[in-house]
Amino acid sequence: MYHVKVYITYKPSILDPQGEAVKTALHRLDYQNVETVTVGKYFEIDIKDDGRSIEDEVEKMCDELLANVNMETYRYEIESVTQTAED
Amino acid sequence: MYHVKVYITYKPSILDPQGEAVKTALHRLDYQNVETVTVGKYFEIDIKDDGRSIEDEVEKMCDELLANVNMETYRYEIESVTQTAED
Amino acid sequence: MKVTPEFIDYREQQLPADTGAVLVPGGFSYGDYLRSGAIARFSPIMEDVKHFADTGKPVIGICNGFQVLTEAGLLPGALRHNMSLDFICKPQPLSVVNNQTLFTDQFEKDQTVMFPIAHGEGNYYCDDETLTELKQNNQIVFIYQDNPNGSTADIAGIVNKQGNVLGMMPHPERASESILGGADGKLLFESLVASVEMAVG
Amino acid sequence: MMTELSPVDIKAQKLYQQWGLSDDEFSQVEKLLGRLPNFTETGLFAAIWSEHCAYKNSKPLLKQFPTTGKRILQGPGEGAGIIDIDDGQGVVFKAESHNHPTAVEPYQGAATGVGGIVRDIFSMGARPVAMLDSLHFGELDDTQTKYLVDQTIAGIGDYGNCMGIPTVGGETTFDDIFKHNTVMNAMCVGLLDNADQQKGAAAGDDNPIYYVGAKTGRDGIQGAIFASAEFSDEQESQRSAVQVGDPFAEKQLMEACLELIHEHTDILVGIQDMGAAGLVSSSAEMGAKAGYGMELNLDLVPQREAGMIPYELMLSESQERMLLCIKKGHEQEVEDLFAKYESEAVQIGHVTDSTQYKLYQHDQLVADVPVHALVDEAPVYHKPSRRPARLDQAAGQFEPTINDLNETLIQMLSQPTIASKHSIYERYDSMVQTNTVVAPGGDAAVIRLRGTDKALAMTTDANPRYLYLEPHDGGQIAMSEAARNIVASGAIPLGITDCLNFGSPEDPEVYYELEQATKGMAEACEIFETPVISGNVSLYNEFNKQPIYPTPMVGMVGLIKSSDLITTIDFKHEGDLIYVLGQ
Ligand SMILES: Nc1ncnc2c1ncn2[C@@H]1O[C@H](COP(=O)(O)OP(=O)(O)O)[C@@H](O)[C@H]1O
Repeated sequence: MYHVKVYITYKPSILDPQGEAVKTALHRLDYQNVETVTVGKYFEIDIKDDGRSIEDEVEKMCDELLANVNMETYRYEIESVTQTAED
Repeated sequence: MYHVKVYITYKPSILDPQGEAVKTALHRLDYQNVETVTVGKYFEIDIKDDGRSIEDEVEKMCDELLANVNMETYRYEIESVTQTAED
Repeated sequence: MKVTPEFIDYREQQLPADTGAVLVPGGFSYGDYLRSGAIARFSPIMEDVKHFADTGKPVIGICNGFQVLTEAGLLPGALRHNMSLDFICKPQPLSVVNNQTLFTDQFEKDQTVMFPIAHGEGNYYCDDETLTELKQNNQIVFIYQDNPNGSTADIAGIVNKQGNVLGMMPHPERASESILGGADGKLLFESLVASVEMAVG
Repeated sequence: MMTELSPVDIKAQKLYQQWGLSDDEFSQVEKLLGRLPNFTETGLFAAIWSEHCAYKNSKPLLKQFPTTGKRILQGPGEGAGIIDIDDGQGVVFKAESHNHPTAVEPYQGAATGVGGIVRDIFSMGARPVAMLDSLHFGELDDTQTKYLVDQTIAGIGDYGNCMGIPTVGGETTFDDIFKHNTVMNAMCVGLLDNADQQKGAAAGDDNPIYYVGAKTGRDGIQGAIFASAEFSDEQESQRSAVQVGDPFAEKQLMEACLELIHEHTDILVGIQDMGAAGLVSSSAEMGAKAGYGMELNLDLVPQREAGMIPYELMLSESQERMLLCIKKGHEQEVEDLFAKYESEAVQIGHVTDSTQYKLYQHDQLVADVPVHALVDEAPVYHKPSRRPARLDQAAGQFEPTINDLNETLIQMLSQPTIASKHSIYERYDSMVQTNTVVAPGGDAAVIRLRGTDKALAMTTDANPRYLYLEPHDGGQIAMSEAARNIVASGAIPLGITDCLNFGSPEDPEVYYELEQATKGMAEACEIFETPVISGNVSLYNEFNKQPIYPTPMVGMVGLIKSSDLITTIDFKHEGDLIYVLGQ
């Protein structure tokens, strides 16, 4: 079993209106020392080991569905976890 | 300067329709080995050191703004980075 | 107009043999979860829609349909959250910058039309290279006169390079009857129908 | 995780009080059963006998409302009321409050409020054609209020937009009194072919009971009880799991239910939304209404979480679920139909010839109560009422000083309550379905009825400040404002729905307000010939014992017989004359 974390953010060149909005809100709440905020999506995915290369699979999932590579970039972390009795 | 990463996910008992929709879509794309998907939010925040406790500040930001504690939980990582020349 | 559209379920594998044009309508496919159109582009019918487009036949995507077509790679670019982050629904003045397409040949060049918008993710994005290409090939069809959502170069609607696939965020179908406040949009459907009829002969 | 106390301990420790049952009510349950109720049974009674489900404090007052008329096809008592609009068509509408959930989690609270009222409409066999809202917030100078407003609007918009139902109107006011008690009312209007009219009844021995839609989790457990309690500072932490809406699941559920109703008329016996108090109130009401008993096997209930006890399963307010009773022998047909819409349909029990309501889990009988005791024996209270002293103080007539008319006008127009609400209604899709002839921004909204030359006008109105100053006249004013909006759009008023948002009825002054406001409204209903066909009561809107202003929302619908009668507010030509009508 793999426990995968995927992070998706806008490409650096693209203005991120959500990040800007959060930054403004933080400033208004008196966190003046906040310099930049980027907002992204975060996925936790549990994947059963089926013999295929997990890196390839996660890469493809991100490319095909989770991210829109026209405007977003992604990175991921894969952790192999020992299966518990029920699995 | 601190580089902070905040991860926000639904509390375990809260319905996550996006996660379900993504899981179903992944199954349809033939990633049958995907067991669970949760979708959350991810923030990268750069914060200038102003002498206050950074942990306290981040904790409060999460509580007050970034997470909705009625239904979400958060965790964060704080990394201290040396300031570059421009700062 | 005396055209009766046929509804095709997204789970169908094939369009009917006599299909003259495909319209991917607005709506909230899969609840717009993840990103608008991201999941719908994998609907079984989309394979055949791509083939249909590849043969040069007309495909039009409105609102969510535009989002689906970009996600599916039938049109360049992507649609981000509106700059305000809010959903916006209101009539919007547009300019018809290209009236040489099979969807717009009954409009005047630079004609002002009022089409309502109704979207949360209608902020068109493409990189500079793509934008240059869009301009060079005259692919930009509609632009906002008063950019409501932050779209790159005020883009409201574009066609693909071949000119047979149109995607647009505003809703011409909501401006096609005077009782609903305007009939500018009717010209778009009349252009399309005339083009299809011409092609069929 | 909840632990189930024994019947003896429930009584000894008065657990029932935490769930909103009084000592007297608990004794009454004991008497009705002839024994002590167990944990699950106590929970069932507490939920169904809550104000939210049983109207135990408001019922006597609701009796004042006229509910009949020659066009009325269905008055209060079903998911929604129905009014005949000729040509075999009916208009179906109802309003619902979601104040407490919205105050706690504005986005989801408002969204699920919309989801709930939409289910009420399509459960009658009608297709929803429009949504309206009625919103009352604190003053906009407060950051928390701004957040509440923003999220409430987003929640309402997203849910309706995603379902493809236009949100065509509403009202919004701001006053400090609502700071901790947002009022969020949603109204849905549907269109029905009268032949398709449905009821929420489960009849016919051995007919299967179907659970359709989303899975059950521990969402909003005790929601109905929660809606019948006041807020205070101390209670902040004592809140049940937030219900999250899934509008896409609701869209699938709606399309499946409408296809079942429209194309399989012969097999559907009854249908009801699982709203407040979830599975228990829907199933018990369906049985009681038809005079039948019911047996449910809780192991079959689709569950999102592990280890749920019967109490949780029965009281969960997970969204996007409905209960059906169908004719035996048609199980496969129903399951196939829901599968087509990627929605789930599971048989969880059947109707019985007895009068008992029985629940099983893990082969154990976990509840066994007479269905009528549960549904029809809830106590009804006539609370003491006292006229608030403020009403008799010779309130010094307020005399505005006006130095510069222009300036005063601008000041007035910049009051958030008076100012244009375009920043709100432009966040709603008011045009989807392409029937909106008069969009928000005018008096009433107008929706045309395709295939006919008719149109419907609709509006929501309440003016809490007037009601605070004079509850009786204020109630009439709310009705009159609604009627004026309808008439000014070219329509003849047909009838109303209402949401009665008040403080705690235990407070005699609040009870007086409720009594007077409903009296005023009822009188106005007679005068306008607009019967009440549905409605909802939300009491206990208090924060630290401070009740909100009396806020009865009137949702009125009118019929426009031909589209050339539609009138709009904008001035049409230069030189046209302007008249003021009335006194
Ligand atoms: N919360 C809301 N949702 C949708 N429309 C709204 C809302 N609040 C106000 N409106 C619309 O804005 C217009 C003006 O509303 P309001 O200020 O209440 O007007 P009036 O004083 O004429 O009743 C109406 O068309 C109404 O439907």
